[in-house]
Amino acid sequence: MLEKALHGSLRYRIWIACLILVGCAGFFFYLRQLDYGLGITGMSRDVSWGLYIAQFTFLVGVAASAVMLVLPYYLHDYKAFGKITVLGELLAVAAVVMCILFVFIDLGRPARVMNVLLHPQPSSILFWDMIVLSGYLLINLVTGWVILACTKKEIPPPGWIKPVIYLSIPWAISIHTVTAFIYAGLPGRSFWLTAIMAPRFLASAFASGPALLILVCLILRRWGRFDAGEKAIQALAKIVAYALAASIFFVGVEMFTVFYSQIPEHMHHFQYLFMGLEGHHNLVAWMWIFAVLSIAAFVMLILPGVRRNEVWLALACIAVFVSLWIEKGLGLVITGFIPSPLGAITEYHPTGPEITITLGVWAAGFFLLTVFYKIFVHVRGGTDGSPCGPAVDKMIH
Amino acid sequence: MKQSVNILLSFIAILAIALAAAAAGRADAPGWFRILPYAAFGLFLAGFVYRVIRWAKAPVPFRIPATCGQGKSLPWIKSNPLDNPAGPLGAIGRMAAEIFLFRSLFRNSQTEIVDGRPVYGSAKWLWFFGLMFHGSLLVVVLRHLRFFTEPVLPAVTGLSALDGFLEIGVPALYLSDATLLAGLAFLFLRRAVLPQVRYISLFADYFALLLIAAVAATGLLMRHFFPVDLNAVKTMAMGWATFAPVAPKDGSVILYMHLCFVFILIAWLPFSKLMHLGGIFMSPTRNMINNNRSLRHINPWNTPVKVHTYKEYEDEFRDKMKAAGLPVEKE
Amino acid sequence: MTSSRRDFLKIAGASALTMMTPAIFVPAWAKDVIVIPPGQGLALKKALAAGRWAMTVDLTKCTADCTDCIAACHAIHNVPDFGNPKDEIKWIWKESFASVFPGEQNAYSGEKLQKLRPPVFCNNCENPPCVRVCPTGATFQRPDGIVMMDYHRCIGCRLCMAACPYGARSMNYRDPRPCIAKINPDFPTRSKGVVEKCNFCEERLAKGTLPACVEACRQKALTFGDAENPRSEIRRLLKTRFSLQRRVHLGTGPQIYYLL
Amino acid sequence: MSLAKIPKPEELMKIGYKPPATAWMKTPVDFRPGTWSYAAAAKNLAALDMPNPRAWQPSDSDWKLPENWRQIILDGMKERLEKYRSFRLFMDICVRCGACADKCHFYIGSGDPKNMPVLRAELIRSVYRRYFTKAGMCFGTLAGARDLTVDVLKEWFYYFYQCTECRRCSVFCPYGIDQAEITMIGRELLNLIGCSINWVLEPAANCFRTGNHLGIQPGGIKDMLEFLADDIEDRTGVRVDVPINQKGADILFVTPSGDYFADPGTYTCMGYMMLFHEIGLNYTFSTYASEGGNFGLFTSHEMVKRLNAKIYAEAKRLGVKWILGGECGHMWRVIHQYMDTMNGPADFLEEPVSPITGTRFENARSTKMVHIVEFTADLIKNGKLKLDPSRNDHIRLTFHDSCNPARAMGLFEEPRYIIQKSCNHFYEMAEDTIREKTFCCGGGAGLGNDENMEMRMRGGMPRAMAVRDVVRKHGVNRLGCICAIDRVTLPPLMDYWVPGVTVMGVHELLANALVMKGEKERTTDLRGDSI
Amino acid sequence: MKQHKWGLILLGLAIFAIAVTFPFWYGKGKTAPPVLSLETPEIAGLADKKCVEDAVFMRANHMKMLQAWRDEAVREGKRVYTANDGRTFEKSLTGSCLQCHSNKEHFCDRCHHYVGAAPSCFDCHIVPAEVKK
Repeated sequence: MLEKALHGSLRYRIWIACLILVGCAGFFFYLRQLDYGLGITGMSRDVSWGLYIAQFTFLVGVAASAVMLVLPYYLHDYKAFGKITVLGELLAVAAVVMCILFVFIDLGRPARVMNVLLHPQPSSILFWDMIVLSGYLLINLVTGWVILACTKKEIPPPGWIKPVIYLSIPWAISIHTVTAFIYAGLPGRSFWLTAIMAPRFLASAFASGPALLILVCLILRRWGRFDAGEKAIQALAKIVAYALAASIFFVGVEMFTVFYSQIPEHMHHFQYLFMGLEGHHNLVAWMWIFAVLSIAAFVMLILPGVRRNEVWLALACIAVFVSLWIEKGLGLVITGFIPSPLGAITEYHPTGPEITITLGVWAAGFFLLTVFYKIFVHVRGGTDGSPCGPAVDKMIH
Repeated sequence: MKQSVNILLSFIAILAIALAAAAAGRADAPGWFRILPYAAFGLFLAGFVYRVIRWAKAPVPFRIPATCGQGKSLPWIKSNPLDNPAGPLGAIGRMAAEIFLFRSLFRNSQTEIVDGRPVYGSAKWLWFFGLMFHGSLLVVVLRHLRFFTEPVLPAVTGLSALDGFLEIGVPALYLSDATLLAGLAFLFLRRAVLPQVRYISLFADYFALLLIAAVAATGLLMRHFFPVDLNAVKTMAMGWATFAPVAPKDGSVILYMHLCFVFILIAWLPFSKLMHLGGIFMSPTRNMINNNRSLRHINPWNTPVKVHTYKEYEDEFRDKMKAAGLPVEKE
Repeated sequence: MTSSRRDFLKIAGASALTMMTPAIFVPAWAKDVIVIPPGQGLALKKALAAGRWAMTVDLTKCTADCTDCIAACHAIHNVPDFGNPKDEIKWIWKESFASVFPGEQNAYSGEKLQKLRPPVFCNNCENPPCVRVCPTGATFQRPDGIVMMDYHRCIGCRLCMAACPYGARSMNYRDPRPCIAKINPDFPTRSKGVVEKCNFCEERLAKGTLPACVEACRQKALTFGDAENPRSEIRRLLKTRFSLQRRVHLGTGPQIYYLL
Repeated sequence: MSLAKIPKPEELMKIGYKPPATAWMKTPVDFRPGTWSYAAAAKNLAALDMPNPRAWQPSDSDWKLPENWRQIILDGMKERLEKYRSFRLFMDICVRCGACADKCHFYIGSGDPKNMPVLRAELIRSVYRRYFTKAGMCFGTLAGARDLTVDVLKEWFYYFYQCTECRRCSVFCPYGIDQAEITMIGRELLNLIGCSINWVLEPAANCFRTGNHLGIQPGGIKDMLEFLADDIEDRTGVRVDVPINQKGADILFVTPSGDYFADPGTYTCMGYMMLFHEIGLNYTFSTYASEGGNFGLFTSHEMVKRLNAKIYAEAKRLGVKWILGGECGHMWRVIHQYMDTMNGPADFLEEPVSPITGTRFENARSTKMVHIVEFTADLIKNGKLKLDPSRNDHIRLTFHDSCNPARAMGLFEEPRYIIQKSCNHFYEMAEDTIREKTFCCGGGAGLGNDENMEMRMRGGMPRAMAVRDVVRKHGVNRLGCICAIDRVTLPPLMDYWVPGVTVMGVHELLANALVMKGEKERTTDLRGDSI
Repeated sequence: MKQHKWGLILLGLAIFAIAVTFPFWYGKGKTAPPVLSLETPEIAGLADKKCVEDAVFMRANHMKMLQAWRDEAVREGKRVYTANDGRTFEKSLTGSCLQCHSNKEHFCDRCHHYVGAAPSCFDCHIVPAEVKK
């Protein structure tokens, strides 16, 4: 099936070329980083994690979101998702690959990455995160690919795939929970030291992932010869709406606890985020964009009339994705380090190379995603029975 | 099972070579190892050239490319220059894709009967592991140039550094060693386990895989478990390269085994199916241009044949032709 | 396991059957992490040993503007000076009292407290979060309490930096070697990409000398010793003096005691 | 007739892919009725001056071989090893990876391991190793070598006449090993001692004498073509000319004789005639070169050349400018890959230029023979034809790529272009079964006879099942093709596996849609079915 | 069209032959194998010129031994190595090995360069002689 990704329309080829270009730029700067060290990034002694780990955190959520398709379809027999569960699984694969890449490029000594396996430390959450992430990658790759292959062959999927799919449901929860535990279990970082870290992660995951899926479905419907079905898209939109509501609620809960208790150590981080602290307000504008976008998106999604409008839906989904990216991909990780345990405020400014490398990884992920979806659309298009006349027309210019 | 005998025999053959090498190592090998490398390499080179010349001597009387894509015909029809080359560039591209990317194997599918109908599934494992095995083998061979060049070529150093990028152990595990063995394991298991492939497999098929596996395994053992004095190994190798062979000093049994397997491999290669290394370049269905109708292909032995001429034909049917009102040459 | 590895070297060295020893079929890189049984280690005759190493810092003796301990430590450990705070590496440094002991000062604290610049370093915690989170065991705790960095094994994930509530750890964001003023050949430099921190001068303890900072302090403000030995000087000090530990409520069990 | 003898489709579908317990060298061939073709009649061997004419059948235990048959074969092998690089190379470089195994329609349909292309080739490779390689001479079975015995010879006969030379395996082989080449040499060797099948040699003998496979004499051809012209007039109200053996015509038209003598080929032939009339082409049929097909291809390279020589000879005699070829599969393999080399150069002809559109057929510059779908596609592209695709609305078509135009020429888009312009309901079959991966009809290479019917149905099964899928999915009722053998072998295949699907040539489809000058209002298609 | 394409085939064969005989004609290997210099004051001062273990073993195994030393010294705090003949050494590259072999360039590097080995030890560990320079 892989060969299907080698051919495509001009638009497809341009898109792929762009992704490869960005990927290559990222790779070039990664080589520079390998040569110079992580000092090429904006990370510092105080803010020792930056864009890379933040993207990782955000994308674990995107990956986990596949469960929002699998669960209704396989546990509750929600038929409308039948056509697109594979999309969710393949999205999870691409997202997990990006996660792994982001962790890898964040390593100071990438050549030693195998030490995690050679000297496993069960007390380390990162060790468990590696296990759940690679397991999740495998599960989704296998289920997505096997179901796709069976669709192409027009045969029912093999019996053993069902238990694997069921396994993927708790597994999806686990990847985000374990990732949240990386942060939530650190004694000195009061910003992360909260029991609702995992629920917060899950809530935002179930909003951002399906939002991306809706966007993909809208794109495929318009340009990709594949219609996921209005019912499926609307159901997804409702999932996004309520997950987003939960996500906003959780942030509110955190703020209440922090500001009503008035414990300075806990308050400082939120003050830095939303108001600025001691003249430092790098993230303030971003966070207010997050606040406005997420609430606006929630309103749009909760109103049936607006939600059913394709354009508004797309806008709302973009707003969800962007706002949660700000919240997870910028705010959550970086703010944990500001102020530092010694009360110092060191601002973090990602550098050009760092941003390029980050974009490069995103490009790699989207490359994978595009390839998967190209194959998906081909297989679906091939079996859904569209007459092949127009296809022939396209081949003859 | 009759076919299992071949597997058993090839294991025995490998074991016998290992024992012979061990014995040779004990019995003061130096003399041996002064002649053997040249003999093996000579056989390899001469055999290879001989086989290729032998093929080349047989002409290609007809132009028989197998076309796997739209041919070049009318200008407004998009042709597929790689799978159906219309010119030398296309043919070169096709060969390159075949040799470096295993293009044809990439097409592989798997047929099975499900619910009373044949279905064709994607089956790229053979392609994947085949490519992995061959690519790793190439890297391994190139890496060994460090023993044959002084000073070591920078490219070889770079390749080794890249290959040992993941710092697993000291000395670092070469990834190509691992992928080579993984590829071999796949190919061997596939041959031994799939009933159809086992049915068609000959002794030589298993032997070839096991021989290369033995080379790789002894190499790995030497690098990671029974270290040898690399200085002495290189001195020995450079001795060969400069035609001033010196016996390996303090050579270990494993080194002798490794060398023996290598010698047998390269000496046997030209006379075995491993000659597909050279043969693929010569395959007429792949390396020919599909320009049959636009450029005449010459058959050097275009033997004359007896044909039925129009004259003979008209002589037989003239009356009937006339009766039907068809024109004839001779009234 | 440990002794078998030493045997390997012995046997292998002695035997002409170099290549045929089955004992070495276990690759060195496949060995498990070795758990050191208590009471072992430090076999050198002159080595200093303890049940739990700890240090006291007498803030009444430590003067705010003195940096002898820092200079000695950084020189002996090849700590580079990159000249910018972003990539900075530091094993010991000085902070304001408020930063070191958040919550221990109040609006009416006297000038004496406000003026203090206590030296801070790795607390070599009894219950170190950095060891807990390290995915490779590059950071580990010795039986004598020293929290060690194995620079050979660190992958540079910096999870320990996030976990440390004291900001004691530094990352080599770039190659440190060119920025080391004077290299001490007896201690390795680090390579780019690994994390480092104060190690209680375990390499000096092994040779029977006290930590460099302790030796360097002209005010004799630093006392180093075995906290598990009731007759040790450090225990005497802790018994008689009022002491503070940094952020002790986090349960990390810091082993630097600040005497007031 | 033999349809009754072969098992029901459900029975046939029970295919076991588990290889037998005995090694293949020790598993003798079983001449089971329905799976092999009758031996060539003595008269046909004699008519073609071929050796050892006699009365025999493969099921006989005594094949009445010449005394020194082994020597003849080995000498023949030696000669061919020196004459064909392909043969020597393909004997040497196979690594038995098995990628070709499940690509062969006969293996898929029968499960007989010797129908895996790799093993089919090993049948002859084992003998090659025994007599032509040192390893085989020394180590025998261990080196995969074996003696040439009568049993081996029977195996050769059974399996080389159970290969349709479709080249599908070659597409997947990492070294491009082409089983068709090996089968062709294998058949040549068998022919050296008079072991051939009648369904190949009878058409070949006919063709040699009368110019066409069916042995139709000049008058018969004229009658048939006139009859088709009558039919055309009946359907369309237009009377078309039937130029035969006309000197001074611009173009010689050569098509398989099946097109004017057997349904449904006749409709395709009507299509050609209507098209040529409509565009006013100055062309001629020939009775001497009245056959495009060439059963020499299924006999020997020498026979290919003997039968093919007539086309250029006739073109020269009639003084045409160039040659146009009808829809046929193996005919085009011969014309595309052999004709110019064997019987060229055709320097007495002009480079083909369409007299209607002025298009120069660059790709046929040397051979001077143009494929009719290339010619027609060019006409449509240049707007020279008025087509009403709605006249084909009763047809729901799928298209079968014939092996030879697919894998020897790469002729994929031209027929599809014509189809797409001529009808509104066109559905492709599964992608693994079309274009270069197309499946054989099961009856090519001279195996399309009735006594071999079970094997034909087995070999055609993958093709038929792919048709069945589009029948179920899109209600397809018509199978298009551009091959005369297909038009003969596919109808029984469809009747057996997918009843209700009929077979047509692409030019029949075109002619249905072709709006002709002065035609009456059409109420039926060429077959007389109302539209 | 050309028939045999001898030109192409012979060219291919020539390229092949040149490629596989590369070590023979590359020819730079005439240099003698490196002589590892043992001429350091420390070694000269040794009564018994013997390495930690015997030289044959050290040549093949020193990297593994150093790795074992490394782990035992750093991770287990076991810093004394008792050699096969009973002598004891500190498990230290700088403290033991490089004390005798203070001429890294003429000892370590020569051989490492010769066999194309690129150990990363010296990225961190320091050759005392080099610092003094």
